[in-house]
Amino acid sequence: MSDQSHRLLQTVRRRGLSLAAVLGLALPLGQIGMMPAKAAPKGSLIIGIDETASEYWAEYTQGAQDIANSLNAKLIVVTSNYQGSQLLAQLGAIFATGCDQCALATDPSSNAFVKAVVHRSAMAEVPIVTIWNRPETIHPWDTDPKYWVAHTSFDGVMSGYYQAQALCKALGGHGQIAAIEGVPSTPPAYQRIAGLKKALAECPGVTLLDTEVGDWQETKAQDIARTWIARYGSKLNGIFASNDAMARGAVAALREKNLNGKIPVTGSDGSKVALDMVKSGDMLVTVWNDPVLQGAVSIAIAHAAAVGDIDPAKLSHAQRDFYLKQEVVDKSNVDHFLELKAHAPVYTYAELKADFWKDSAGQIPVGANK
Amino acid sequence: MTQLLETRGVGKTFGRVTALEQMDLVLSQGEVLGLVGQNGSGKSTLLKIIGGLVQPSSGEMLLHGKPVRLRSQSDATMHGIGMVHQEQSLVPNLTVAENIFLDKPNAAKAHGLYRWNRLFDAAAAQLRKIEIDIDPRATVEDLRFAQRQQVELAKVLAVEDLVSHPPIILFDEPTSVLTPDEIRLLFRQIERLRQTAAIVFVSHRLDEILHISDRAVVMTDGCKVADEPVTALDRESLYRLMVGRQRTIRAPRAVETRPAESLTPRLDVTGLSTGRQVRPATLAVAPGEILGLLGVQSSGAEEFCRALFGAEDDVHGTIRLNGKQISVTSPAAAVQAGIGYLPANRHVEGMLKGRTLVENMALTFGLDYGHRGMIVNRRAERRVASEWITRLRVKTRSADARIDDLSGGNQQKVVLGKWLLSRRLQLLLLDHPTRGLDPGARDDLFAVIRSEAAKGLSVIFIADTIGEVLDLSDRVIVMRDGAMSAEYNLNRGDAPSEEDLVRAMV
Amino acid sequence: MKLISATVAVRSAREPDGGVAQHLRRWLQSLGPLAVLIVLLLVFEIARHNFLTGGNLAAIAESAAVPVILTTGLSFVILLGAIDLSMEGVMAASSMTLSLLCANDVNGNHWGVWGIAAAIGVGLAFGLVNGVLNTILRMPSLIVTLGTWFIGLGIASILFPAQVPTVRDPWVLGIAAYHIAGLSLIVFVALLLLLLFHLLLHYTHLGRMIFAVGGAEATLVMTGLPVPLFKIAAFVISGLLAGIAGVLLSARLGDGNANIGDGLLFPAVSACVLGGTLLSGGRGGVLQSAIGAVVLEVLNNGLIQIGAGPYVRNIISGAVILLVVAASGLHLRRKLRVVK
Amino acid sequence: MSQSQPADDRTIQAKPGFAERRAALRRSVPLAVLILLVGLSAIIAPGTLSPAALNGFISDAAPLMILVIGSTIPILTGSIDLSVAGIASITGVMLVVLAPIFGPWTCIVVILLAILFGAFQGWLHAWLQIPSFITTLGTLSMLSGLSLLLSNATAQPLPDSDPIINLLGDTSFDIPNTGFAALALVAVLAVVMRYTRIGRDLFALGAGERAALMSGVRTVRLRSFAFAASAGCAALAGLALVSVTQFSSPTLAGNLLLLSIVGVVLGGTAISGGVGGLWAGVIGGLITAWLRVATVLIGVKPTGQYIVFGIMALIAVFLTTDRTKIGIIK
Repeated sequence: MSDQSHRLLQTVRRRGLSLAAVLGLALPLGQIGMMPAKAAPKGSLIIGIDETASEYWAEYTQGAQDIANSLNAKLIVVTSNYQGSQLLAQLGAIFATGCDQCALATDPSSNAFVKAVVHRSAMAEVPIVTIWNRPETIHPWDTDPKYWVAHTSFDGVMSGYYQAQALCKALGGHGQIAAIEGVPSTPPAYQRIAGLKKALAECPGVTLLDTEVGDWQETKAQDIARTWIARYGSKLNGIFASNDAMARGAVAALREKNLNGKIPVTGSDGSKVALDMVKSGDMLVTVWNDPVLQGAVSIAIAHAAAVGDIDPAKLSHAQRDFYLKQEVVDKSNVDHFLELKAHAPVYTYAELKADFWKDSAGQIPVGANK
Repeated sequence: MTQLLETRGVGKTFGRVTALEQMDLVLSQGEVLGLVGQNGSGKSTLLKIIGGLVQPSSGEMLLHGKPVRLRSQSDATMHGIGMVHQEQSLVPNLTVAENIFLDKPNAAKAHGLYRWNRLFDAAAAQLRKIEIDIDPRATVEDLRFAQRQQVELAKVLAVEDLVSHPPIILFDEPTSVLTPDEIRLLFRQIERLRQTAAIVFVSHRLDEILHISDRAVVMTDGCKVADEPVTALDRESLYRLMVGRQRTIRAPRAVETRPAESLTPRLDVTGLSTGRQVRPATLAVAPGEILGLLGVQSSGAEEFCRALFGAEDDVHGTIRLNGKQISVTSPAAAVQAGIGYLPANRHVEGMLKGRTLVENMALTFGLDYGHRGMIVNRRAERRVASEWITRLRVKTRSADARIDDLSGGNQQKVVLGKWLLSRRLQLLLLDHPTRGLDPGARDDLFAVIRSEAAKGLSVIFIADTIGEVLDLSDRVIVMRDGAMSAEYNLNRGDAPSEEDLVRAMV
Repeated sequence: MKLISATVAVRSAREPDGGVAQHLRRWLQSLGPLAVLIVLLLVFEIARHNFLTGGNLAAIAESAAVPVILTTGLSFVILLGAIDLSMEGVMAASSMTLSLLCANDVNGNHWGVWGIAAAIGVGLAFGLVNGVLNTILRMPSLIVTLGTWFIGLGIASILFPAQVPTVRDPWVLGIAAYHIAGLSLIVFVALLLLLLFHLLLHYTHLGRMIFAVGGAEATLVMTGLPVPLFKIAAFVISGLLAGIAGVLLSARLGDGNANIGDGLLFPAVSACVLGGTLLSGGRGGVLQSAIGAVVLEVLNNGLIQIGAGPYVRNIISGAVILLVVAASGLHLRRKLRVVK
Repeated sequence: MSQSQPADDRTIQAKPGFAERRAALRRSVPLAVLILLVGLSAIIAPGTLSPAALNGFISDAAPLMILVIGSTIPILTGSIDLSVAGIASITGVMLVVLAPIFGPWTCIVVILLAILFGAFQGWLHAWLQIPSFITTLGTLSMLSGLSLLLSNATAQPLPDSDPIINLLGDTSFDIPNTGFAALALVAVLAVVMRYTRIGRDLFALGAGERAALMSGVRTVRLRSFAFAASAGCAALAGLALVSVTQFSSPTLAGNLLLLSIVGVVLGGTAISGGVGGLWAGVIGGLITAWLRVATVLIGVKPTGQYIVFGIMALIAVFLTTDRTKIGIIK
């Protein structure tokens, strides 16, 4: 390269540096501005979520925020992006600065990290409530029982069972359906499939054509559904999707062939879009898991343990390892839930404190997380 | 004769280094200017400045009496200045046509849209002009080297049509990689251009300079030390002007010192053939013998050497080193057996770019100076490397300089040093060792090779010129089409004339 | 004559024979991937008899459309000898932009076509940033695009409103809904883009220069051609097409999704290499890459058809990629060949 | 082709040690960046440097650091190994699967298996001359499929009796043993790289493969070694990871692949090969691990973390890449 253009590059690069630096500093500062950086103040509430760009986690955060507001405590949100190692590292960073009377409610992102996360929290003497993920073999009362206050989840088996039953009814007792499964290593995924099988056992007319893994993802579910439609054609009478996102994907695939509404699709979670589709008839049913409630309850219990409102040692197993209630949403009751979506109740610590387990659906049965 | 180009006090400094000082040069239509000088004498810098590749840091350039600033090569092209590069400057994965017009505008490329057929026609015209028969549609990497060289030439000569005034053509050591026929073609083109253009011709081959140019300019250390018509010069005077010292005449060889037959040959090859060279070759080399190989490009001399070094695919035949049969499946195996190879393309196959001299030299045999040949001993390596750096007269600041910072000649010396610092080297293959070296550096190289041979190292040597072969070898073998066509034992005094050799080659 | 010293020139390690034979070989090599495709189709047809039905082929076409667009863009960068990893992030960002600017159920925007333009513009901007960082600031493309990948995801998650934004815009939804001959518009858009950029690559100065950069960048620089511009252009094309892909996918889903591009990058890279667009640059083209993409889709579809589980599918497709690449490169094996 | 000016003899005497001093300066940049980062976050969030905090950081950073050190080795030769995270994940799975058979020796067996696999992969890449990018991409896909199959896609508890895992999970002098493991690894590799032929040949390969080949470097063997080493490190990283989680999972190492590449480059190792080294790997690993938590330390709100990480990484790379030795940037 000629030395002139070389020198030119040099200068341009020097400019580039300053440019990059400005860019690089400006943006983060903008971000920091929104949330003053301090060591976590006394009584902070910490929640760990899997991703920010998700309706479910946004509502979960909302629930926790309600409690934080009612206590006017600070809410610290940690995002794992489904990476347990990342969650650990970030929690470590927060606990590093010391955290008095802090409380943690988190999804450990996968069964594998539950023990590590609980342990890390216990080391920092921060009470922790876990959601969704818990290996069958460990429980709050047998692992760091002083700090692992509770584990709470939604009953995947029931969810799958409800969906399948609805399909069975819709198909008038016989037909062939296919199921899209979530990330296989997560309990809800195999629980919901288990529920499906349980229901089909009671509904011999309906048979399971095929099962594919959609990793909870809309796009993957869409490709799978499209392939099925091509492969089974009229033999496919219904689609069981393990969550609403994948149900959306399935419906989108059906829409391409104008089959939406004609082939019933079920999902779970009770997301806004799913509710709309239930209303419009594109979806048969979804199962309402209230993330706002889940967020509020889980962080509230953790906080209660932190400030001594409850003593983990005195809690029963049913109180430390329980399902939250969930409901089936179909055309008949969808409006009620759309209303709930639009104006979610604002939870306060005070009212939850009256009975943290008001919305419990009972203890998680042994073997549920196998 | 009208004056085309003039440089007034043109100088160039890289950082704190002056590569060219106060160069005044006049170039007129219809003349061929021979430009000579040692590596690093600044002649290539001068050429680059005229060719637009480098911008002078002082002085000015006048084209037809009007000052010009050439910002890039294509800029120079637009002014009718073309440059034939030592290494080809073609884009391998483009077509011939695209390459010819790479740096030039053409109606067929107007508005950034290609009209392929018109482009091909235009290219065909250019190729026809210099009597070359190559399909302009062909992809360059599919062409034979010779063809590519011709495309390169066509590309440069196409500047003729670009300007109304006579063009200026620069040749930067064009012959160093050409066969006699190709050189003849090149010279024919130069003769043709002579009428209309001004030509600068750079070469290390003094007789070429004397043959083709009207005027010779000699440079040393960035300055012009002579500018005379060639009629006033001869090889010796030119050499003296360049190197600044008398030519070291080859020490008269003691005839019949080592009758090769008397002892087991160092190397004994029978029926060696490669994927490309079907005709098997057979020869033997005695310990301490320097065997010169001569042949035109297709003769298979390089294939033979590279096959010996395990660098050729599907090789057949038997190779015996000191009577013991070896199989050189890879260069590593060859090195293990004690065979070294000085590649012709030192930039790609010889040197580790960005590494220091020591790192380069210690790469292959450094461990021989370590503990039990297993554990690296950097101090020892450094010592040995430094010894060789002085022995080879490598001009460098320190043994820790990056090899890229050295001039071609010194780089070559370092690469040679990599092999010579071995204690167990049996056979050294030199593939065009003097390519791009100035006579001074070449003599240093030859001196060291001779002394090593005297210590018993066997050498096979593919020469750039017949002169070199006669200069260095004990025995000369001429190859044609992969087979030996003639053999002369210089020690026995049967010195062939250049005609004999050339006849045996083609 | 006497004065001309006889010389022996060393030539590139392997001398091509030149002329027709060479052209023929090149042509045959380019057919390799196509052969693989055909073999796969036949294998699956034999394994499952209703594989080559119109319905299933249509399904393959639908799911191949977006990967083809992505590989087309990626090819331009790979032809440089560089790499662009940012597409997943770009798609996330453009999908969010689209769904928030077009008529949707979370805010009052209804930019319509301009929303589409904006989303595509986002992709273009990413390409520009990648190109500038790579050429002007001289940072390796691999790491630059890795960084912008994260940034793209970040922008998506910042834009994400409390709930999944459902697209209501008829224009956008129309792209996926409107069918011609049983194929959605998306397929035809993909074909159009493929053709367009094939022409760009082969009939314009820019295209040929991008191709040339992969062959001999230094030579072009020496010649004084604006190489940085060519490179930036290649990155911009890649970003642009990633943006378009984001738009099409959201149109198909009918909503904005930050994970819309998940798991599309590595298949795209594999597709390019499968098709014969070598990572070393200067080889192949958009058509070859497209074939590679189709091969992967056929493989995926076929494996689902014969009921191979998702885990087995990973293993098989990985093996197939290795096999095909190895087989297609076998005739190039040389002792001195350098492959990194 | 280097873009530096063809200098001549007098160039050499003219600039004494200039190039060396600049190179030395450049090499120290990554360390400076690391110190800067740590310093900044210490100011913003005091207490980050408390012993407890640092210990937590070490046990979080160790796996990543080991992974980075491993991936550095193939990259030195100009190749790249995308399968490291996949290997780290499958390590845990294998641990559970093989424990019944090999008992206390399982860890050793698993690491050996990984090394074998790496060697095979390197050989595949070098001997069949398949680009490493695509080779390891293929094996990555196969590995993830395999680990899902073997684990039936569920997280399983480790055999709690495994001595090596327990050792790794433990602390000595209140410092996590994984940290020591990383140091030991660096020490061993450093000795190999400095005092055996391997190290020298690795760099030679990166600096100019054809030249190295023509100087008798056994490239295929060397590549096999490079990939074996990176696979071995990946396995060790996997062990370090499970020693913390006490559970295996087919997706344990997840996105550590991207982080490890970032880490390698942040340390100042050139993707094009030949420039960098183990030390660079260590620094790069630490910087990356720090960047991962920095977003939390300085209190970036969750939605902004991706962007901030991306931009910080880009700036760090911009500062740490040594362009002087790289001719053409791809």
